[in-house]
Amino acid sequence: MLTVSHVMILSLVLFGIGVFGVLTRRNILIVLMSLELILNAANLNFVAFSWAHPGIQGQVFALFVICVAAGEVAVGLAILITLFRNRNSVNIDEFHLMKG
Amino acid sequence: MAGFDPAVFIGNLAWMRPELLLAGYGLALLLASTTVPRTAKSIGGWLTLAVLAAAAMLVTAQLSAGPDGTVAAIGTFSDGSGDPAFVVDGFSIVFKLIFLLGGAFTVLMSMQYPDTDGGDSAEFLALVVFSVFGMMFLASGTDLITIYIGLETMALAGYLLVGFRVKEKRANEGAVKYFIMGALASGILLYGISLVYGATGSINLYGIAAAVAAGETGSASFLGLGMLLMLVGMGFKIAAVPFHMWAPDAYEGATTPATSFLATAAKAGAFAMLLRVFITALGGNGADWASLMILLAAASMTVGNIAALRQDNVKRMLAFSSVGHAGYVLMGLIAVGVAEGDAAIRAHGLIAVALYLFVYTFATAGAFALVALLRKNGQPGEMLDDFNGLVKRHPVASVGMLLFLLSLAGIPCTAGFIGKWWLFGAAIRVNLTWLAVVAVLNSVVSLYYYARVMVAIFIRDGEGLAKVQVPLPLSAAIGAAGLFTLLIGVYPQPFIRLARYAVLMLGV
Amino acid sequence: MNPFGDQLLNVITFVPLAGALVLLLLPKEKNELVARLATAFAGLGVLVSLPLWFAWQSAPTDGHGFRFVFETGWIPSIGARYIVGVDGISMLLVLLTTIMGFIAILSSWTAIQTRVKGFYVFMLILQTGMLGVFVSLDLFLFYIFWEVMLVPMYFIIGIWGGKRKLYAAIKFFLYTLFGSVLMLLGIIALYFYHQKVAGIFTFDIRYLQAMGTWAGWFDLQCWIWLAFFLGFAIKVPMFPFHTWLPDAHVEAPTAGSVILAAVLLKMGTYGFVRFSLPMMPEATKHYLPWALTLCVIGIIYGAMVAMVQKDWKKLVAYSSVSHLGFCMIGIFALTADGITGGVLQMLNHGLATGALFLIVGLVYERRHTREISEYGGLWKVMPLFAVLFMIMMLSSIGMPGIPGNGFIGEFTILMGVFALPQKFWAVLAATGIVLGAAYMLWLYQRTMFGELSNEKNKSLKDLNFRETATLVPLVLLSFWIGLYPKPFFNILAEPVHKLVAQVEQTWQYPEEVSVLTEDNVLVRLEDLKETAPEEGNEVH
Amino acid sequence: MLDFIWLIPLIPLAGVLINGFFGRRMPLKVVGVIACATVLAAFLLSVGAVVQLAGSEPNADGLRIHEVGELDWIPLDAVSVPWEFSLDPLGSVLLLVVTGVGFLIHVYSIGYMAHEKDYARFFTYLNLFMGMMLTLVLAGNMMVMFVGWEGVGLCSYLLIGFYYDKPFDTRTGLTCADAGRKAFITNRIGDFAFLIGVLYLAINFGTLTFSEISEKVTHAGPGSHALLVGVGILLFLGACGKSAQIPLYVWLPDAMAGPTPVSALIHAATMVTAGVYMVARMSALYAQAPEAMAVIAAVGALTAIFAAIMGTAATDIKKVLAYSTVSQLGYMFAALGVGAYVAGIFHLMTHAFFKALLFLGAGSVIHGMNGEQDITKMGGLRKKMPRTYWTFLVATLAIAGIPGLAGFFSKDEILWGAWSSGNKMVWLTLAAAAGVTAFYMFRLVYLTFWGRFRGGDEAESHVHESNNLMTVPLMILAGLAIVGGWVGFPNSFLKDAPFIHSFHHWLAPAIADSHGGGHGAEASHSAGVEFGLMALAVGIALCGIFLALQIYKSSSLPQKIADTLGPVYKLVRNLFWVDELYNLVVLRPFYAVCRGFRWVDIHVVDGLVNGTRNATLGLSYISNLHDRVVVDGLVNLTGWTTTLFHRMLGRVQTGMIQTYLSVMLLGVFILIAYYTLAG
Repeated sequence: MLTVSHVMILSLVLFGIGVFGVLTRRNILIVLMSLELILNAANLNFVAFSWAHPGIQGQVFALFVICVAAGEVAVGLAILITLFRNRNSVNIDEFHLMKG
Repeated sequence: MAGFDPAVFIGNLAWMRPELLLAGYGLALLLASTTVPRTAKSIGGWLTLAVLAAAAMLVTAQLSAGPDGTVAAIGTFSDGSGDPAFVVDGFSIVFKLIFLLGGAFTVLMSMQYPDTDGGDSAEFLALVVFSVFGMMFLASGTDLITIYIGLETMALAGYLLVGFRVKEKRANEGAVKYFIMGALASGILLYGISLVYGATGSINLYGIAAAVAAGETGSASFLGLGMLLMLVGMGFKIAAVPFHMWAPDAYEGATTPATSFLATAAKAGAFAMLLRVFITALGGNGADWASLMILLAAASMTVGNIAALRQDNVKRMLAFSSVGHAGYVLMGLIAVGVAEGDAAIRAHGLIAVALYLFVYTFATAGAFALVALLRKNGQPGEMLDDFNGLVKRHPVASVGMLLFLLSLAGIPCTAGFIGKWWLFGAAIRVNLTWLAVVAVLNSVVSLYYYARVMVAIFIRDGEGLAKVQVPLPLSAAIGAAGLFTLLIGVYPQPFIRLARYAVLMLGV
Repeated sequence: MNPFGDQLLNVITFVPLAGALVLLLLPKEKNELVARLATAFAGLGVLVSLPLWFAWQSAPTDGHGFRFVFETGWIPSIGARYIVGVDGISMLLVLLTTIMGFIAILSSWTAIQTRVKGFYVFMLILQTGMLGVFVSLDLFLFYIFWEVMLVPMYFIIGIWGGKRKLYAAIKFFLYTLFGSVLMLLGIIALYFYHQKVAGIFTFDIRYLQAMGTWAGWFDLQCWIWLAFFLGFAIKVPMFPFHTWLPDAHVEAPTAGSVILAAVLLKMGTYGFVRFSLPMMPEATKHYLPWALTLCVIGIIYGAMVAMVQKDWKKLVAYSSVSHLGFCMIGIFALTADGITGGVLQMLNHGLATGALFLIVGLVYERRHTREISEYGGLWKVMPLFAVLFMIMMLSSIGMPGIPGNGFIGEFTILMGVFALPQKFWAVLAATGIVLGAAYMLWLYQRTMFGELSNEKNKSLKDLNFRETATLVPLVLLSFWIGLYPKPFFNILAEPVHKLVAQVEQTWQYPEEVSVLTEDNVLVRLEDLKETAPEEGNEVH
Repeated sequence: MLDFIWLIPLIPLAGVLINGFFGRRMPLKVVGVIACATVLAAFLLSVGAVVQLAGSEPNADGLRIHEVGELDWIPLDAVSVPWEFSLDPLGSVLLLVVTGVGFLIHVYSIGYMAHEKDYARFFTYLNLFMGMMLTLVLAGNMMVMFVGWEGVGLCSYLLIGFYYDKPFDTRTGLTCADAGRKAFITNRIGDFAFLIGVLYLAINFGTLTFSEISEKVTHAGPGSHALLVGVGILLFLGACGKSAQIPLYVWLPDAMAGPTPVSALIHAATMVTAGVYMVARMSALYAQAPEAMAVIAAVGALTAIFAAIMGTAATDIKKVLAYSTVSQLGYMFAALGVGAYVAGIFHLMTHAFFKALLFLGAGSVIHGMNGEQDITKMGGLRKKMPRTYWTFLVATLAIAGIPGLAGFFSKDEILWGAWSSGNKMVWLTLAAAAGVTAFYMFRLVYLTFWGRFRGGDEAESHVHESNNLMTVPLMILAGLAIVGGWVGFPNSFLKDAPFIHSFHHWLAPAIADSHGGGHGAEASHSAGVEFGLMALAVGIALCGIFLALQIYKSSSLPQKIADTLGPVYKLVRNLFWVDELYNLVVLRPFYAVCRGFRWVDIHVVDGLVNGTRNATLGLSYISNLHDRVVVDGLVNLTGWTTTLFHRMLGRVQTGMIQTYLSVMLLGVFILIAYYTLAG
């Protein structure tokens, strides 16, 4: 029987993979994808908890998150494009003009 | 679904007048940016200013809509379970005024950049307006969905503002850093929200509070972890150590008006969210989160101020200083959390936060206005050396800068002192004397680097640097910021009264 | 006698500020005009402060021993009020401030050649700040003045100072700020504790002093006392918090040094007299041995370090450390004589050391060096200068009769300290008299006596009229205090005896009147709730 | 006139103002006349006051005293000190001596200083000195006295350093200015003790007025005996400084750097006797503190002999006289110490006459020799300067104690006082000192006035007698040196003469009796002993004279004796190395400590401050360079972690943003850890 706990473990794994991806990937596109994973991990939680609790708040929240995530990716890609135009690279470790 | 009544809905919308105004205006700006001829755009800034002023008036009107015309009225939008999802209370009104103020300064400054590196100023203004719009939901939202949407609205506009100079490498880079880290932070925040939801079964702040009070929190560790992750997400937004590392780079990369916007309005927005969520929803667990915030506060003050000591780039320096200031402001929130039973102290803490954000907005926006002032011919004027001998080149602006720096350092006769007095008082009242000591020692440290700017302006010789011409919008910004900084320093009473409305959040 | 009525102190305090504003309007090329106008305003400051002295006896007190009290609301939300008033102690310090401020400005006519307007503006702002410190009867107001004058002083050192001006200026600023902010925490703690017990939020010093009679807050009192101590001791400066002083003095322009020595340092001692002693008598007594030890170390140590200085100004600066140790030990004797002597010595030190810095400034202006070894035999070329220097030096080393003011102070202090059961405090303090003579006479000998061997010194001009005019008032005042100090003793008797009674916790405070109306109290949540909207107002 | 005694010090001070402000613009003569006139006026007023005092009714204690003091000066809680002046017999003696001798020296100075550039400055100082000295003498309480006390010290400082740009002593490398400072500081050390004593008095008796102190200490009771002894010794230490007693005598020989009239006035006749005067003033206190008196007697006697011995080897004419002064002051203190107050004051007076005469004579010699002070370069001046010679000889005979002259009477009275009070050791020391005194004085006379001139022909031709302005005062003083002692004619002779012992009768009421010293009480039953002792003393003196004449008659004998004595001579010649000892034991360590403190101040006290600053800046430096240190470290750390992952996953990736993210995550973990551990 699938319980909330199982879903939670799945979401935690997803979250972990997402964070790990953000931390280790060179390519910003993949970093963006990892970020999506994190959001989806949260979504998974919302939906799962929505089972356990009365009301549909969790599911509604998940829907909102999906929308926002789309917006976020759009913005992210926009920024990425400007960067790529100037630097001809999407490798995250090449951007360290500013430091200190 | 408690039945949808269009009349009630429209009636409720009346409470959203300022938000609606901004949203409508923002959209109009976007449209205009593609259709209106370029020559007419020069009035865009002033128009935006007028709209922001109108929004502020609408917000203030809500304030005086109370039964006896003195205290804020409260309107709520209830969600399905009957708890409000959007409230208009004293707290939200005070913070909205701060956002609008920060936005107005940004607009004033952006008019110094009529070309904004060839970009379209109308888009810039639209982004500012949208971001402010998002913040307003942060201040008013009492439902985590509302808050999350508000946050993302604010943040997405913010990412774009940082990266607005699309041809500038540093801007691109800052935007990417800000975006990736911001996205991660909101992901973490979201995950935290989901855990809290799991623990309490509610995404409404009042619902969560009720569940916590009733002990129906399922696994307490869920709640704790969720709370912690939410704190991390919000800590990122206020740029508290150790989640501050984006701030210097984003501040440096962005155009100065955008930087000012991030440092003032965006920070205030994040604080509004922090206060609202933690006090309203998790007020019962005050001691828990306060103990975490104490760590953040002490670390922010110390790291922020110490890192700022040797910065030669004034924008970066102010970025680190803003990290330190976030630490100071946290003290007010900590006092609210620690003093669970004592209403007077909780009120003190809230007033302190609200007042300080006012004070800080004036001083920081003013300081960035000076940085914007020194930019000319496309050359950034943000290095310390660019300030050399400014007093000879423009005495009034120099005195203004002096006031802002002193205010940031918390020297009396400027607004900063009044703000610090409230914050330190809050810490002392809850017996966190050591934190107050850390704070005051940091304010001494901070004076060291503020003094470096003063030295550059007043003591060093600015041979070879041209006289500064101040365009009208900038002089308005500097003048207003300077005036208020001095005024609050000498006669703070009206502003304390204003900040006092923030306390109404507790009363609901 | 007093044309200003209860506005007198406001007029005194803000005349310099008004002068600064007027100066700001002048074109900056007109250096001469700026200097003269600034001097005129400072002179006006002296004139308007004279009613303090002449109308003193006839002025009514407010029941707490303060005269010329003016009060009005200010920040009701925190209970801070704008209250100014003086008792004998602060009245004398106000007069000292106006006079020394005038002299400092007068002495700068030729010394300051660059950015003249800014200099006088800062001097006048500084003047207002210092006066504000002495006249404030509201702790919040006091603190604002206390810190705000750091800024003009910082710039006076930083812009018009010597070679290491930046270092000295920032050191001065940070060091004193360090003490001040900790004191601020003390003030906050004191304020809230007072509210907790008395139920009213107030910064009114007259009410806060009544805390001295409260029992049961000894531990808190000690902490607050230490916070205040740090703030004041750094300002005084007491050993070992004195190291900012030599740097600041040496690098500051003459006028800055004069003001620093004559007035700024007095703010620290004044703070002890006005706050630490009456508000926290138990803690004062608790820490007394330590405080006295620091005073004695300061006296001897300051003098011995002064002994081997090669820099004229630094020598005088260290002598200040020693002399201020004397003031402080008098105050910490907690006897009427000791405190009277301490306050009197504050004036004397202001006159004498102020004059000594003027004197250094006068030769520095001529020779642009402060190295003692560069001088020698100046008596030959500058006899008038030498005589005035001699008189003020004698004042500084406590010569009785000529002019004798230093002696009056030292003797009074020693008398007060000697009343302590442990006689060794007085004996150790009195060694300062011998040491003081040693380094001062040596300085005098090395600069004024000896052969006029340095070629550059042979063409030095004696003082002109303006320069003489800066020193002569100080000489005359010194003789007055030295030969007939009775008026000063009379003025000091009342506040000092009150203070002693406060420290003994036998002082009867007048019945407290609630000066705060309901509205003035910080925030009462209940009030807010009451006026909060009804349920029906919610929109659904 | 008694009510106006406060005017007496003020008159010379008026002279200070006139000469001080306008002196440089006035003709020299006017300056001198003003200076002398003020002193003369003070003298006449003093005479008038003393005559009136003598005619006034004595009070219950038989004391004629007049006190003036209405004006409050230092009104303290513990003690209120008014500006208070008083005149009693003790003060009147000093008053007349100071104004009288002072006037003569002023007149002399007009001649002596005629060629000086800073003529006005000199007379300003001199008048200031007179004002201060008279304040000291007429003071009605200790504080007013202290004003004069310090004031004369200041004038002494200024006058010693009058030739401030000249070197003075080649042996020690002292300049005139150094000498002045040395005098002042040494005095201050004494004053330090004095002040402590005054504080004790004030705290315990609540008054500083002399008459009231006398009253109170007399009735103080045995409980305060220790206090009184302590105070007595402290006050005496003050006197030691002022009156150049062991251990604080070192300044007086160097004080000879000043112009000679100054040495005569200040360092012989008046100021240096202030200590004696003060101790006599406090006789009531010392009467209750015999231990303190014993100390005084011992110190006085020791000083008398030591200084006399040092005088035998000095070659500077003024230094010989300076040691002589120290020695004679020792006599006075010894007299006070054995309770023979009257004798002490008597000697003070006679000493003022003959020592002033000696100094003025020496000044005349120096003037005649055009500034030469070394007696080894003099000789045979008898013929060239007859007036100087004869007056000098009179003074020498007086100081040597030849019967009939002033010094004989006073010295004899002291010796008798010492003997009759049972202090035989004191007597012995003083008698020996008398012999040494006679020896060095005649050595001086011989080397200066007799024999052949040793300064070369060139110098000899310039030697001349001084003018009348200088010699007339000499002659007047010589007269005083002869007759001045007759007011103290011992009872034992001529029992019925009217002037017999009048000095004693005049002074006695002002002195509190302890042992009843002096001749009056016991003279009748021990006349025989007294005569014997007197003869013995005269004999010792004559031996000294004879020895001096014998030794210095030959030109080689002195050198031979010096060679024979070897180390002893060297010891005396170098003044027992006391200055060097003080230098080594006190001054050098003191300066070393001072320098040490300066080092500490810069490096430790301030070092802590700067250290904090540097540490903070350093911290910022670290965080500033966090790309190199912190971030790089984190990069490496991330690199290391990712390498770890790489091993697992076969991929390595890192970047700057990710460093930031790592920090952020690290923060999250820390928070979680803290939350779980603390919560």
